[in-house]
Amino acid sequence: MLRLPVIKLTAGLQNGRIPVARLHITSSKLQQELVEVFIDDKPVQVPPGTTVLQAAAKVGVEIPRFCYHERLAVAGNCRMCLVEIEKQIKPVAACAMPVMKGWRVKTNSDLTRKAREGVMEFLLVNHPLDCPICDQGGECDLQDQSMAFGSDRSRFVDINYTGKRAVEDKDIGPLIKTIMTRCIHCTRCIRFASEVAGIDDLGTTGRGNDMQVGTYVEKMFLSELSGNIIDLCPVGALTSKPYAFVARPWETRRTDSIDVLDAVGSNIVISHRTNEVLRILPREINEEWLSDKARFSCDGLKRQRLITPMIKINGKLEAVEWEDALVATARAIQDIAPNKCAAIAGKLVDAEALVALKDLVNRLGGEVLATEQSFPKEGAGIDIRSNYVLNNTIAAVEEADVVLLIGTNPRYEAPLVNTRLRKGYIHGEQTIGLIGPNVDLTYDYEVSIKPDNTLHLGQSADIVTQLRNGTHSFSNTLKSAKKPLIILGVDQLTRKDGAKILSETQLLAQALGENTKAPEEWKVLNILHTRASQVAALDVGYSSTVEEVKEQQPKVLFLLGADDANIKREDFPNTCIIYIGSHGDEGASIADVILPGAAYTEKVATYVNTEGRSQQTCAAITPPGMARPDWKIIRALSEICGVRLPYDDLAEVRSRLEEIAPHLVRYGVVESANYFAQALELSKQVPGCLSSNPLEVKQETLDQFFMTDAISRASQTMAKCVQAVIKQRESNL
Amino acid sequence: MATPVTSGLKQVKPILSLTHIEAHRKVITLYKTWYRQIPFIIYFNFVKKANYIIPVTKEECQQKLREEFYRHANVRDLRVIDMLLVKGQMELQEVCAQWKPAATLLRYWKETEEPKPKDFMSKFLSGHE
Amino acid sequence: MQTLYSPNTLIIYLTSRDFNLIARMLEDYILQAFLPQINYLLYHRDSEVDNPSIPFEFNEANKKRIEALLKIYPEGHKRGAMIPLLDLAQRQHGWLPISAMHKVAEILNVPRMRVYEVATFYTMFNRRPMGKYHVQICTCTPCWLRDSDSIVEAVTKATNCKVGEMSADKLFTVSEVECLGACANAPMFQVNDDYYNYNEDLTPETATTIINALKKGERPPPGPQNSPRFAADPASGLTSLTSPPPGPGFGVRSDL
Amino acid sequence: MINLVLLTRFFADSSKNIKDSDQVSTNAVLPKKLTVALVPEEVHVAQKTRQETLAVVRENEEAGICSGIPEEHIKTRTVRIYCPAKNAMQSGTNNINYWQIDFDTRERWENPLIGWTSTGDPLSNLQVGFVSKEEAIAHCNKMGWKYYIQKPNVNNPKPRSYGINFSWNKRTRVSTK
Repeated sequence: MLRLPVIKLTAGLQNGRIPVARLHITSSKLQQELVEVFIDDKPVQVPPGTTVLQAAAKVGVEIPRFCYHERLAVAGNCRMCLVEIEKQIKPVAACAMPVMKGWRVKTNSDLTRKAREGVMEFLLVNHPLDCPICDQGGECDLQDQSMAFGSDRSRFVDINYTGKRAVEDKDIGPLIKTIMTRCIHCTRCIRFASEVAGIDDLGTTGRGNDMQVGTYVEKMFLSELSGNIIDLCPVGALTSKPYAFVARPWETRRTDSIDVLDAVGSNIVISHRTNEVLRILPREINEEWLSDKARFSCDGLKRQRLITPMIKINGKLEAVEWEDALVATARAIQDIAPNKCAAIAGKLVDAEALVALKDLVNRLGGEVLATEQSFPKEGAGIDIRSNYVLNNTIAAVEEADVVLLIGTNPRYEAPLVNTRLRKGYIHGEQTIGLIGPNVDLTYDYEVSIKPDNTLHLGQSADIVTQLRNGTHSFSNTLKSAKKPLIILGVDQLTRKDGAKILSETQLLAQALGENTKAPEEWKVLNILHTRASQVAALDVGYSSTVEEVKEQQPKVLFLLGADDANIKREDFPNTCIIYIGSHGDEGASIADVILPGAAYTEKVATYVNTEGRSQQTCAAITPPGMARPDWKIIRALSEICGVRLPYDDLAEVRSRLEEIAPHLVRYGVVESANYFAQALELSKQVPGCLSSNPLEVKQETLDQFFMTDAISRASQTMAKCVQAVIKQRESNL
Repeated sequence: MATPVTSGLKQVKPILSLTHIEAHRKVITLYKTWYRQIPFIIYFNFVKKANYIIPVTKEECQQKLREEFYRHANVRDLRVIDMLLVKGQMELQEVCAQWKPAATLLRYWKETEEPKPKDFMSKFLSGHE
Repeated sequence: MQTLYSPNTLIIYLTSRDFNLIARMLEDYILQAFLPQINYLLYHRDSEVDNPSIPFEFNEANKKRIEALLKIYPEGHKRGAMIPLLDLAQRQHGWLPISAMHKVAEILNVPRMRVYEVATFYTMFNRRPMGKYHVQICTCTPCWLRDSDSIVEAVTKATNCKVGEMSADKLFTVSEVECLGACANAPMFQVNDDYYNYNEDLTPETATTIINALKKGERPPPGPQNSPRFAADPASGLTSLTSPPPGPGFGVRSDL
Repeated sequence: MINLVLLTRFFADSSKNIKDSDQVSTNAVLPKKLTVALVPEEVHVAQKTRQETLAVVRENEEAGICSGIPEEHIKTRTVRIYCPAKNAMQSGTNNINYWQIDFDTRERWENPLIGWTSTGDPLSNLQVGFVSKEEAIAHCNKMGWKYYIQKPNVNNPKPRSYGINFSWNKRTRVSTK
């Protein structure tokens, strides 16, 4: 969008954002090696090897570019970043040229402008003038830069015989719409596909004027990160299919929020208009990437929604008013015997609701608070936090030199963690080993751990023990690592021998941690979660399992958005099931009372991601119909039941959160776990042995990635993706 | 979320008054002006023909005037007092010049919108927020 | 057609006959402009003769060649052998089907797209079925000035095959190409991609003769067809270098 | 300038004009034509002196009550102080390096008349930009709003090099453009 900045700051921005200023740590030793260059006569000290473009960014001078992207390799093919350098005959491409001592770069001289205007003219010769029907219009780099460097009239007169260049559109799947005539061949999408997504399906075919970007064969670009090429495309060649012709960027409001469809807690921007979420974009903290599920499942927020409270009357759910629903619920709860009340929390639940429900159930005399996933209780279990978070933080994953993945498929369980691993693999020469099924992680992992002899060996849990004993071929690699990292999939903890796997992994991590010379903060043991609510639930004390709830046979069972708990009505013949949640899914179908809750775009709520970082969503829109934020429902219910919870507004709930676990309201901060040693001691006492069952992961292929929770199951776009993946699999390309 | 309270003083450009005494005097003056103007606001006038014909008595007006002034009785900030003075002045002008419609003037006595619920349960049942 | 010159603009008065003429010219032009695009699609569409389920395998001789070729390239840069391998595949199969590209990708362990990119970039990789003889007629400026249009006409007539297409008997594929580097002997064409200088100094008649000879399975002698000269010698006899070159020491001071 | 005009009105009001007006006109509180020129010379000088003199006030101002915003919205709303995120769709960063405040979301709906967005929230469209966080905080304090600060994401890209595309024996060489 071309608009004047509200406040345009000059160099030396004060707000801590400063894109490139923090690029280089300038220790006193390095200081001497810095090169001084002058950007528009402003002196700047940069380390040798810095490109002109980055040096200019350091003093707040923005050089126009199309092909350069700071997260991708330098291509240098658009030539838009040409700048004049004093005493150089020709303009140079700022994105690719390293600075030399004493260079005086002129980013706004006549030569520079002329060069940019020339490039722009060539680009526009072959670019259609269809901005009015182009979805990129209003947030298009080409549009913006043509305002600055474009000519007001065209010299293109070839319309009579060859006409304007036109390229056939490609079908690359249900998410990305292509209008290839608009392509300016910046190759950002190709570089993203091969460097970050690890799917080399995009490329350039042909040559010269006939060159086109595409897949050559009729193949879809199916990646769990495919949506990012929409963002990357500086023109409207790649646009979002579900968002096509929906809105213009200036009509929408943007709300910064957090994604909850996986446990990474990616930062997102929700674009919305008239109480409707239109699209979701990433924010820069996740390296500007976002998984397709987080990006495209937002149409699921409009479908299958629970919009009124419902009560089961004569075996049929009827829509009722809030008063009736609350009274009916209260009647069921009335005079409940102690410990006849239980709760199961689902995937997408926020910490506020978890705490409110915990308080309510406790006041009603219940003790059993379960999450859908079960965790071992032997040893330290989940009493010690280091046993269930990704201790080493996501950003540090790429720094590791040897990574051992145990029973996890990060590519689909946490796509943005996987991009970090891939980055480490490509740029840092990371060695990666995997114990588990032979899945495609987009990078090569250690063959010796892959099923080289038998499938059983590669998937068996006792490889962990072998690695510790040094009997496995990979253990030498692990032991010589400077920064080893173990990522344990959370699914493995839910196995019967979960406690044993955890304790074995802890012992291995301990052994490696002692061995290595990694800094003190380096944590070897990491657990990768798949559910956004899980860490917060464990933090506030949801320690029971669904099995325990089944055994207990409570009189009243709260399902707080629990759609994946794998429970049936027959399991609870005499229980009043109260479902609080946003979507009519598994949980709602077996409920006696349904209280409609808000989805994550509709409430200000706290989530804790897999690394233990608490973050809050911001409400972009209001809940549909009579739906209310979940904690308010619980609070209202408590008042009707006569056990009023002592908080009336969000600030008060949050102070209750703070009482239980102070880190929950320290937003944006990773609360690092401690007591590794104690956890280890306790884990040594874990009885039993490892089962011989192979380690399984739930999401092995791409079609299993798209629909994993109530929101994405309600999304039509995600359903189309699954179909597309299956179709692609049948094709032999 | 807490709003830090600082107790320091600072020098600023004044709007109207330099000291609290001066501001106080101006408030009293404004009050008196309003007070004296009330009869002219609500009674029919033969010279100008048109005036507010509204179903309130002089006493009610005076009561309302007191209320409105006492509402800001605890304001201590000099410049805020001045701004309120200016606003009061503007309001007076609007009323005297009859720029303000009678219905709008009547909103001093009755708000047209329904009062919003205050406690948690009624807020919850009535809708969002 | 009358042409008048005004000070600033060229004004052309057209008759209806001219209109037809121009329309035809334009038609040709448009056809020519789009021919390469129509025939050399920059994307793949499955067809009966070209689809990924048709297997492709290098023959034994070529496998040995591949081994030798791969040895040339250092570890980590084996993809450098892509063009030689694609060339081998093309020679073996006559043209380059998609399965051959896949095979090359497999051998070099690169993504298939990287092979497609190379194969589409170079015009000498033919990604469609080709006739036994690929007649490439140069229509670049020098040849065109020496009336290559008549050669095109003669060849298309003799082969019964339009430019850019393959003849029904699968003997010929005729294509117009850019400069083949034999401008001194213009006009010329090249038959098959072994670059032995066939058939320069053509006339429509000699072109027809060559095509007919090829039809019979003969291999007419390459080189200039019409004139007795050798290769690119001047047509009217040598104007320089007519005498034997002087030996060493020629023109050098005697005392040296 | 506005202050000056207001002042003149005020001086006129508070003088004996009012008493006169009681007798002659209902509308005499404010003389119809009042210009600076009518103000006596000494008043004019006094005004000037006043404007040059500084008044002493407390540091924490309470400007909220004279902002015209309904009291409910001053007391119940929460302000978010944040740095606007870069639009992921574009590469330009020139218009994001500032701090902004906005309010929590209240209900919005589509107006059936013409399809535009309606809201009952007077602060729905209020977004104010600031050079620094401190200024934003000061403004919120002044207006009496509760606020919280959303930490900006620190962008920390690595230096890029063109030469790395051709580096020897890197895994980048396995598959890349």
